[in-house]
Parts: sequence; C-alpha cells; structure tokens
Amino acid sequence: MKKNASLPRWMTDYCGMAAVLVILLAIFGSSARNFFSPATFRMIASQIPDITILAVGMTLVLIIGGIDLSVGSVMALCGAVLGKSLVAWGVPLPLAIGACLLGGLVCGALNGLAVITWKLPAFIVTLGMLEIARGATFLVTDYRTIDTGTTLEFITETSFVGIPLPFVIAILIVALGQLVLSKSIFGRYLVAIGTNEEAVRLSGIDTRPIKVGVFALCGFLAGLAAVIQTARISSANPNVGVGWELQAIAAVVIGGTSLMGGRGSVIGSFFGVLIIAILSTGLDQIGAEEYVKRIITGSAIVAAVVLDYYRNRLSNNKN
Amino acid sequence: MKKNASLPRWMTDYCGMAAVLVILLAIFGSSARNFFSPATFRMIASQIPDITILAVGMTLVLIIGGIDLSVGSVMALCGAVLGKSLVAWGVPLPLAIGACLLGGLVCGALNGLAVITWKLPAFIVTLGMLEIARGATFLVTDYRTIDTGTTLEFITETSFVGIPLPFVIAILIVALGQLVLSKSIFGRYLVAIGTNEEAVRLSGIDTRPIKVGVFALCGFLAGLAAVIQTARISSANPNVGVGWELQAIAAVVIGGTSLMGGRGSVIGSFFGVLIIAILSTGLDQIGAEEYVKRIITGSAIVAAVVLDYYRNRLSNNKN
Amino acid sequence: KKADTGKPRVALVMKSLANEFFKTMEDGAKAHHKKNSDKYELSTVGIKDELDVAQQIKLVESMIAQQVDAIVIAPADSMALVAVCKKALDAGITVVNIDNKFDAKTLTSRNVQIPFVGPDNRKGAQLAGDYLAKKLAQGDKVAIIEGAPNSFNGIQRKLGFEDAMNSAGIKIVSSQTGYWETDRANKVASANIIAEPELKAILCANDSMAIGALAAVKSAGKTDDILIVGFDNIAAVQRALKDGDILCTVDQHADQLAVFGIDYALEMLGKSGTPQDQETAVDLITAETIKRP
Amino acid sequence: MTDLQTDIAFSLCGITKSFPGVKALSDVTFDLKTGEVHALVGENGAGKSTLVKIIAGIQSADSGNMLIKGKSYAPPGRKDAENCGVRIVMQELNLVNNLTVAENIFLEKLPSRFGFVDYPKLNSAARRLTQQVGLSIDVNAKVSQLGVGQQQMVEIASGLSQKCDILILDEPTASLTDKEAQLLFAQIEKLKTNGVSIIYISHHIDEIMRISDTVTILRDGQLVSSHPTNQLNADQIVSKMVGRNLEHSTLRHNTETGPVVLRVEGLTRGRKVRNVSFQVHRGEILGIAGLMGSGRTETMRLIFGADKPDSGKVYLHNSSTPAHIKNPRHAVNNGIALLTEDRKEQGLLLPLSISKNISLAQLSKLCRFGLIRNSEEKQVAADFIDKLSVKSSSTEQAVGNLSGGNQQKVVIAKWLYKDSEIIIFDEPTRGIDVGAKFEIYQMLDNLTKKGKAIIVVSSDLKELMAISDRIAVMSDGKLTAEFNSNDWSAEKIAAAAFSEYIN
Ligand SMILES: Nc1ncnc2c1ncn2[C@@H]1O[C@H](COP(=O)(O)OP(=O)(O)OP(=O)(O)O)[C@@H](O)[C@H]1O
Ligand SMILES: Nc1ncnc2c1ncn2[C@@H]1O[C@H](COP(=O)(O)OP(=O)(O)OP(=O)(O)O)[C@@H](O)[C@H]1O
Ligand SMILES: [Mg+2]
Ligand SMILES: [Mg+2]
Repeated sequence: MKKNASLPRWMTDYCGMAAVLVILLAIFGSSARNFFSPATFRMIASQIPDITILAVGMTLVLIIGGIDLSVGSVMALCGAVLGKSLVAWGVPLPLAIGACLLGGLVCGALNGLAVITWKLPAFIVTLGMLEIARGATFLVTDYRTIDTGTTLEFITETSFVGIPLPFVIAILIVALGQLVLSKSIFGRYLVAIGTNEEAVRLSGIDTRPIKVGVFALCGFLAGLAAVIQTARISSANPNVGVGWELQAIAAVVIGGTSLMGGRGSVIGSFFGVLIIAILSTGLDQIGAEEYVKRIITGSAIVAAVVLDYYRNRLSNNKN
Repeated sequence: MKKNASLPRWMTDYCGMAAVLVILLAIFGSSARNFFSPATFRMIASQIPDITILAVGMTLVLIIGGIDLSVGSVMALCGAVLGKSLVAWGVPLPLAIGACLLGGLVCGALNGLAVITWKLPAFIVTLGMLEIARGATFLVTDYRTIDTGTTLEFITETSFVGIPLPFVIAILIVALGQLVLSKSIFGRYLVAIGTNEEAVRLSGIDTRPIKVGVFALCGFLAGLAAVIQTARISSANPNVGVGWELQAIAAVVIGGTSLMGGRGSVIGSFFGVLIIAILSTGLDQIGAEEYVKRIITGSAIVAAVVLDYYRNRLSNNKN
Repeated sequence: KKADTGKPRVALVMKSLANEFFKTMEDGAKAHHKKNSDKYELSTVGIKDELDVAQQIKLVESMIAQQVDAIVIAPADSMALVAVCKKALDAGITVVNIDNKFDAKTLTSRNVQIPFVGPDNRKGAQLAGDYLAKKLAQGDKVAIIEGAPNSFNGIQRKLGFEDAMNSAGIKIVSSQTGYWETDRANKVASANIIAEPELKAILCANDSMAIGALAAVKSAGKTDDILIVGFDNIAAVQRALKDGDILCTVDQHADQLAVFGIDYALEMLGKSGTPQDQETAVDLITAETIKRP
Repeated sequence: MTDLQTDIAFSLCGITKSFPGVKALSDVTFDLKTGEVHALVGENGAGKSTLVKIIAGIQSADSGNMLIKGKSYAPPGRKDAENCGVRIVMQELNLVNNLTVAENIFLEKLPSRFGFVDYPKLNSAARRLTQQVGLSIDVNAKVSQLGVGQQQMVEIASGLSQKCDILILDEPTASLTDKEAQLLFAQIEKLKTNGVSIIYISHHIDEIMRISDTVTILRDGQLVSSHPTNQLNADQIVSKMVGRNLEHSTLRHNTETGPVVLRVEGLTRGRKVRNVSFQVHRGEILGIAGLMGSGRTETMRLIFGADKPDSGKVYLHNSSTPAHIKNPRHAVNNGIALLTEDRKEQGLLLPLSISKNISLAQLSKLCRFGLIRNSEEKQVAADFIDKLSVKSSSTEQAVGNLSGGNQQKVVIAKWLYKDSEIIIFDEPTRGIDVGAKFEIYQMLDNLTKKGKAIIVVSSDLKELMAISDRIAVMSDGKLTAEFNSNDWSAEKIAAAAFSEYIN
C-alpha cells in the first residue's frame, strides 16, 4: 500500500503539468510555422534560465509563506551594478560578477531582516524594495542602458554537448533547489515554517535566521539571474525585469506551490516556467494580436490551477 | 477602565498615521513652493477619489484574506466600456454609466466565483483577471484613447460647498465602507472569515456568497472609480491603471489592514491613500529626480508600516 | 531561402502592441501589405510594453528561428537589441531599424551596419517648441513632461523642446517623467501648475500625456493661461487641437513609419552594399493645419 | 535514595506572572523531587499551563526564581530549557500539519548527514517511539491526516523523543481514550524508574490519584496546597481546587423522552463511517462511545453537513422524507448544532473578542436596521460569562488569551445562544475542570428539560455513563452496539468498542 500510494503521488504531481505542456505543444505545433524546429527549442533553452532561477528563489520564499515582489527590480539593480563595474569602473570580470551576486544577496537579506525585525508582511517590505531597487538602478545607470559589449558573451556561448551554459546552470539550480527542499534540514524547516511557524518556534527552533536566509537566497538568485540576463542581452537595461515578479509567481503557483506556504515543489515551478514560456513563444510565433495574447495568457494561468484542483480531487478519490 | 481602554485605542489607531501626514506636510510645506495653497488641496481632492474608491474595495477583500490584483485592469476595462458606449455606440449617459458599473461588478463576481468554485487562491485568479481585463480593454478600445469630450465633465465640475463631487462620493464610500465593516452583519462576517473561515462555516454560515459578494463589490467599486477617472482626464485610456493594484494595496496596508485577513479599517486605508498622495504630490512639486522619487516612495511605504509596529507596541505597553 | 510561396517574408518587430502610436504604425503596415500582398508576406509581433527588452530579444530570436527574410524593428532599447540584430544579419536576414534609432557607438563597436528609416524626433520637437515660442515672451516659464526614462525618442523630444526654449530665451522650470501615461502626466502637471503659478506652457513628449496635462490645466481653471504642446497627433487630441485647448502637436506619420521601413527592406533584399539611413518627414500640426482639408 | 537535599530535582520560588487584566500566577513556590510524578491540578484558568510554560522557557515570569539541582535557572527560550533537561508536552497541539509524523516527533533534532535528513534513521527511531506510546500508524503519514487524539499522541511521542530530567505533561490525556492513557501511564512508570521527574497536569482526578506521588493545587494563580497524594482523597482535592464542596448530583434519571427528532439511516463515508444508523429523541441524551479514530467525529460531521456522505439519509422531526443537509448552514437552519472537537481550528475566532465569538451564529438577533447593536452583544456575552463562569477580564478579551478550558466554554456559549433543537457535543468537556464539568452536565440536563435532543461524543466513558440516557458504541466506522442505562457496563461497552478491531 505504501508503494502504491507513493508512486501515483509522484506521477500525478507532475503528470498534470506534463499534460498541459503536451497540449500546448500540440496546439502550437499544428498552428505555428516551424514551431517544431530545433531553433525553437534552442531559443527556449536560451530564454528561460533567468526566469527559472528567479522562480526557484520565489518557490522557497512562497513555501515559508512569504513573497518577494522585488526580484525583478533587484535583478535590474544587480545587472546595473555588473554593467557599471565592468564598463565605467573597469572592475575585473570575476569581481564584477561577485559584486552583482553580493548586491542581490544584500537586497534579499535586507528584505528578510525587515520582515523579522518588525514582523512585517513580506508583501509590503518587498513592495518597498521593488521601488527602492528600481530607484537605485536608475541612480547607478543614470537611466541609460549600459552596453557590456562582448565581455559577457562567453557565458551564452559556452555550451555542454550543445546545451548552453545558462540552461545548464538553471537546471542545476532547479535540481539543487528540489534536493534542498525535500531532503535537507533547511528545506524541512522551510516547509514547517510555512505550515505553522508558531509550532516550529515553540519546538525551540529559531526561525528568524532561516527566514532571513531564504530571502537572502532569493536575492542572491536574482543576482545570478542578472548575470545571465545581462549576458543574454549584452547590456544592462535599467528597465529590465518590470513585472517579472508576477510572472515568476504565476509560474510557481502553476507549478503547485501554495501561496499560503507550507507546500511546494521546485520541479513544479520549472514546469510552470516551461508552460508560460511555451505559451508565450507559441503565441508570438502564430503572431497573435496583443489582446488575444493577454486574454489567453490570463485564462491559461487560471486554467492551470483549476486543472490542479481537479487533479488533486482525482488523486484523492483514488486513495 | 473600559472607557480608558477604548479611547486611546481609537486615537492610537489613527494618530500614528495622522502624525505621518503632519510630518509629510511639514517637510513639503517648507521645501516645495506654494505647497500650502488651497490649490494643492483642491488638486489632491480632485486626484484621490478614484484610488480611494479602489482602496475601499481592496480593504474589504484583504480583510477576508483575499487579494484583488485585477482592480487596475478592471478599472481600465470599465472606462473603456464607458468611453466606447458614449462615443462610438452613442449610448445615453445613464445607460453607459450603468454598463460601466455592471462591467466592474461582473469582473469582480467572476473573480469571486472562480475563487469559491475551485478553491483557488485569489492571488492567482485575479492575476489571471488582470491579464484578461487588460486584453478586453485593448479589444474594446482597439488600443486607442477614446476622447469623451465634454460629456462627463459635469462630474468633475459639480461641487458642494466648494468640494468637488468625486471627492464627496469618495468620502461617502469611505464612511459607508467603515460603517458596513464595523457595524453590519456582512462586515462582521468578513472579519470572521478572514480570521478562521472553517469556524465560520461550521457555525452554520455559508461563506461562499459572502466571498463572491466581496469580490463583486470590489469590482463594482473599480467600475465607479473608472467613471470618476474617465471624467477626470476626459478620455478613456486603454493603458490606465497599470500598477494601481499595488498602489491600492500599499495604501491599505499602510492604513493598518492585515494582508493575512481578519483585521482592517476603511478609514485607515483612506489615511494610507492620503499619505501616498501627499508624498507623491510633494515630490512632484519639488521636482525631485525620478530615482529619488522611487527610493523615497519605497522607503516611505516600509517606514509607514514599521511605524505601525512601534505604535502597536506602545499602545500595548500602556494597557 | 524564400518561403514556399516564393514571396519574401518580412517580420515587423514592434516596441509595443498595446499603444495607440504603435497600433497606428502596425495598421499602416497591414494596409500596405494588403495592397501589396503579391509582393511580400508580413508578420507583426511586439512586446506588451516598451520596457520588456528581453521579451523583444526573444521575438527577434524567434523570427530568426522562423528564417524570415527581413526584419523591420522598432527596438525597445537602442543598445540591447544590437547584438541580436547582428545575429539576424549573420543568419543572412536583412535588418532595418525604424522609430527608435540604434546607438551609433554600439553599432560601430560591434561592427554592424543597420540602416535607420524614420523621422528625427529632436527636429520634430523643435518645430513644436519654436511654434510655442512665438506665442510666448522671453523669460516666460514652461515645464516639460518627459517620456519614460531611458526611452531614446523621449530623450530626443526633450532635447528638441530644450533647443527651442533655449534659443527663445524661455525658462524651463521643471522637467519630470510622465512615463508616457495620461494619468501620471496629469499628476505631474497639476503639481507643476501649483509649484509655478506663472507657468505659461507645458510641453509633453506625447499626446497621451498632453491629454493628462490638459485635464490638469482645466481643473486648475487656467485654460487661458497655459498652453499645451503634444507629440504624435493621435485621434484623441483632434478635438482639443481644433478647440485650441492643445496648441500644437507633431505628426511623424505613424501610419507610414513602418511602411517606409518595409519598403526599404524590400528594396535592400535585391541589392547588396552599404545601406544608408533615410530620414522621413515630420510635420507641425496646429488648429490651422487641421482646418485645412 | 540519598538524603533529602539531593532529592530535589527542581524548585521554584515566588513565581508571579500577570497578563493584561489578569494575574495568572502570584507567588507560587514548590519543589519537585527526583523521580516523582508531581500532579498539578486546579480549575480552568488557575494558571497551571502558565506555570509550566514558564518552567519550560516558553514564557517568562515577572518575578521569582527557579533552581535546577541547586543551580539558578531562567531559560530565555524552549531550547535553553531543553538543554537543561526540561521538556514539555503542551496542552494545545503544536504540530506541523504538512510534515510527516516522524519529522514532527524529531523536529528540533532531525538526524542528519551533511545537512541532509537521514530518513532511515529518523523513521526507525520514530517507529520505535510510536510503538511505545501505542500509536499504530505509518510514521511517513502527514500529521494533517490524523485525528485529534492521534495528534495528541504524536505530541507525547515527541516529548519522549529525547532524554530529559524533567518532563512536563500538560493535559496529555484530554483527548485520549482509556486504552492509550494506560500505555502512557506505563511509559511514565518507566521514566520514573529511570529517575526522570514528571510534572503532570490533568482534570481527571482518578488519574491523579493513580499515578502521582505529590499533588499541588492551584486556585486563581495561588498555590493552595502541596501534599503527597496518599494523604488526600479525591473529594479533598476537588474541594481544595474549587474552594468549596461540590454536591454530587451526577446520575441522571430522566426517562421521560419525547418523540424521535433525529433519525440517521445507513450513513456511510469511505471506510471511516460505515452504514451507521441510530435515532435520538426529544429530551434525551445519547452518548457515543468508541476508541480513538473509530469514526465518531466523522459521523457527526456528516450529520451536520460539514462533509458529504457517500450514502445514507438523515430524517428530522419524524418526517418520512429525508432532510437535505448539504452544508452546515442547512444543518443550522434545520435546528442542528455541532460543537467541534477541535476548538482552536474549527470552533473559535481566536483573535476576536469573547462577545464576537458568542454572537457569531446568531447575529441577526442582535440587529436593528441591519446594524449590530454592540451594547446588546456585550450584554449577551456578559450573561454567558456569568452563567458558565468563564474566567476573563472583560467581554472584549480576545478568546485566544483565555485558558484552554475557558475557550471551550466560549464555544459552548455560542451554541447555547443559538438555541438549536438538536445539539451535538463532540468532546464537550475536553480540558474542562471538574467543577465546570458538573456545571456543564447540569446544563445538558437543563437542555433536555427544555426538550432538546442531545448527542454527546466523549472519550471519557465514566462521563458518558453519568450523563447519557442511552449509549451507542462505534468501532472502526461501524455502530456496533446500543445500550440503555439499565443494561450497560464499562466491560460491555469496551467489548463493543473493540469488536470490529478483533480478527
Ligand atoms: N497570553 C495571554 N494573555 C492574556 N491572558 C492570558 C494569556 N495566557 C493566559 N492568560 C490568562 O491567564 C490565566 C491562567 O491561564 P492558564 O492557561 O495558565 O490556565 P490553566 O490553569 O492552564 O487552565 P486550563 O485548565 O483551562 O488549561 C487565565 O485567566 C488566562 O485567561
Ligand atoms: N482529515 C482527515 N484526513 C484523513 N484521515 C482522517 C482525517 N480526519 C480523521 N481521519 C481519520 O479518520 C478516522 C476517524 O477519525 P475521527 O476523528 O472521526 O474518529 P473519532 O472516533 O472521533 O476519534 P478521535 O478520538 O480521534 O476524535 C481516524 O483514523 C482518523 O485518523
Ligand atoms: Mg491549561
Ligand atoms: Mg473525535
């Protein structure tokens, strides 16, 4: 009975999303020209790493019952720091990347510290950080795009057995994230805090460093996403990442993570990113009108979670 | 002792925010030219009604533990319906306004129905609606601003003892909202649902129509805000309201409403709107650089809730 | 590498599809394509707002993936799109730049040549500014409402306004961004009017913002004292122009902008050699020019 | 045993603690000897939980000091207390629903390798512990799938998971049936022989008499007495607790029952409730007995419409057509009330005031022109606080700040105010002190006199036999027997409760 119960669990968890993916691929494969070309998939592989990395951080934050609305702005700020250090200040590359990652870590840690020190809702703290980081980005870049030239191109051009480095990094982070979440003590505590923080605290565990850690990690990942994103567009754009927080949250929620905390999966989030990426690529390729795109994207977001509802019911009935 | 406990309660609830307001006024009064002119206050009175009305709806939704990210888009859609009916379809004014309000009500009710039918998180449902309503707005307006001419000007030009009609409406809605929240059965149920929905359900109260009602009300208020907003700029702009949902949430949270539900005040939200409006007017008047505006706005949002934390501590210690 | 039909495939990559100006541009292109459907195939794509550079890069990549013959692009960022356009060139695709000019330095540093076909926004703004200057006296005070920060066209228009004001000796008391939006501009304009009671004019970097500024002026009861200048000549300002509520705007023939680019791309497909930039017309629109049939 | 001095494992002196509006403890002093079971008794709100929370480092005292083995002890947090060898099983459940049983038991000390949880080790350790306390469930099951009683046992297992010198058990048996309680007592016995000192809180005086060595009695936050158990008898303990003598009017002989008002036929939901049929009359109290997890709560929830049955019908007021109860609202409209067993999760609005909790189910009665009359609402609450002697500072006190037993009284007040015809009480006296228990029995009796039909689900068999007119017994989802007051005995009922589990 134990085996029986765990196998379908695993399968139903992801097979719902896999089904959505297959449906999308079928629709676009038949309606968009050249959709099933290696170029399409190479393109998707080169485009999703940054949002995937953001989604991993967001998953962990949502699991503890938090939220991080600042990831888009923080990513822009980190990119700005990277671009500015490279181009204007002539900082050597490893140092510049270090500064970029550190910047993300610090922004995230500040979010976390504000949350625990004043017991504030993460929503409002990170909303504040969204504005502050964007302002700081404008300050650093003087509102101008910074052309990083070819310095960072090696990142997008390195590849392993044909798979571009950023995609490899993203996959590694997803795998690592899932492992940490489901097997490590840190991960278990995240789930526990998201479910019943008071109970965890009463068990004698100090939840505060864990919470700060998660926000810092989320910020750090935004820094990493910034490196990849800046490399991809060979420039640091001060307006990049506007609205990415909602996109990341949508992907994570489609992937089955609860906004109330306590339940979630990093692999699920990756599926969520894939679904959104394929939807948007497909709509672009069939040349849908903007209003059609909006309506379909909105409906698809809701439909994906509705599907999750029916999948849950189905798998519950089976038990 | 009872009297003693309730008087300071009332005062501390709003005096923290009143203090913030006074500080802001003092800062801008001394740094911006002509800040303390009747014109400034007339301007604020003419600009905040729409966001105030959105904030009232948002307060009620947050109190039941929900959220409505679609208010900005729904407002745009309602405005588009109003403009299009008036200009392109030649619908008589009262009917057009009716259609606008009904549109908001329907969008809100759809949000609510999706939430209760599939037990989905409001965040994701209204995120979907955000996209769908924006898409519908583009469809209705064909991406173009609709000039409503002088048809709606009477709304902004009517005034009672010097107070413009939209402001009067907003104040009425705030007062009514507060009354409903604190004195009516409906309002009590909202607080109860936000505190422990299961306990309410098991007390023999059907929570579903109440939840749908709140979302519908929030949508309806977005429609009302659309009327006022369209009248204010004499045109229906398809891109209006982007990001207003976050602005409304920020105002509501600054006003002391909990994002976790179960606690909130409509009057507090009004204070929150005032704080944000005066901050932004002041920054505009001193002609601050964009990056400064962003950083100050972000910090102010966080500072306002931090202040709330210390105010609570203070008033708890007094008891 | 022609498509199955043998017609060249042109991709129009827009900066935004959710904006009146770009919509007009797109409609113009579509109308042109309808008339010339025997000559080429057209697909239009765009991002949802002017901010999402990464998304636009995706679009170009996806056009490269679809192996189109020419890309006509209105880049959301004058630097960030250069690299991907170079990729398109390397893939043998003809690229024409419209609306928002690529940064010259970036182009040279990457050693690419992409022709720009379009109006000179700075010149257009200067036209409007000069017209306004004639209605004002030296030493008068005006305010500028800029487009979104980092927007190339926004900066050009601001510079054009400044050129005109400076040469007429008119004082710019405030210059803040309105993010191209009506409502934001409405608020900034209202604040300007109060902070500067002697304000004589507000120059807006597009017409949507001019509408917002007009509402602010009206609600302050200063319709007679403050002049408003816009840009783009959208449908929604026609009445205001006729009534004199808005002094003037600039028409850069949005409906033709993409068409110029497409024509140029089609022309280039047949040829080789170093393509040249091509400037298109900008016209001042005032109450008088409208009344003229 | 060595001399008296070293015999003292722990002592506290002059502990005082106030909350806004209440003095929970004043100047409490006592000693805990090594290897003894020290019972702590007192009425609801007497301050027992507050005291042990202070000892366990969960709350801090306003004044007073504590000594462990002669050394000064003032733990700033639970972890520090545990490092000093003090562990606690709290009165309220504090489990993480989304984690497994095993993870919950070892939450603070998950066995690990390189930061990753060592699941084989964790699960085998957890399995050992659950067997010890008699919990026969998969340790990989999520806690959210367990009933309240089982969750309580997980808490106990967690308390036993690490070695300690002082173990505090705050009402561990409140939702256990006899079977599990016996296993717990065996564990306590074992710990005692290993020299562990135990502080034991319970409202069951018979348990206290049986397992404790010393009894300390608290009343209104003050220590009344502290004596070896064998110097006292049960009546003396009770009268010291409540400060007066309780007259025993326990047994109920109300044979005058009216017509059938509720008839349940073939109610089924999965394996948990299987083909359950019974009926209740006007003016009657039907007791439902059974082992933990036998499906009693599930059955009541089905009748109330809180869950959907797979099949089965409910008839009301002798009608021949089944009532359509699809949700709790229908049930309440049809005159049915259910007091849930999990008051914290399903019964109360913890941050809201007592008055708002009491009025919730009956707000329309307090309304004029659609607006709630606050003064009336407070009056109603004040009446109930008086009637049920709820220990509180005012009608506006947040329910979350009340002691466990007083919270239970607020839930009862809510349904009394609603005044339904059929009232189902699921574990109504869970965590309620002896004095108040009798008040509640009295109240149940009064309700039947008013012609209400009452169902009481309880894990306390003695209680059921004292108050019921009939007792139905459930076993593994089936209703296996029904007894009248003249033909029941504890043995017969227990046999019926076990019947479905044997074979
Ligand atoms: N956090 C708090 N805020 C305010 N009052 C509190 C708080 N915690 C406990 N009290 C009050 O302190 C008193 C003692 O409560 P405590 O929980 O210790 O009682 P108890 O003896 O454990 O009762 P029970 O048998 O019902 O569990 C009660 O009157 C209670 O209302
Ligand atoms: N939400 C749930 N999900 C899965 N199983 C559950 C759930 N609630 C209860 N159960 C299980 O259903 C069975 C019946 O539980 P129920 O609570 O009805 O029993 P009970 O007789 O009232 O016992 P208890 O003394 O535990 O309240 C138990 O085995 C319990 O573990
Ligand atoms: Mg207690
Ligand atoms: Mg039960």
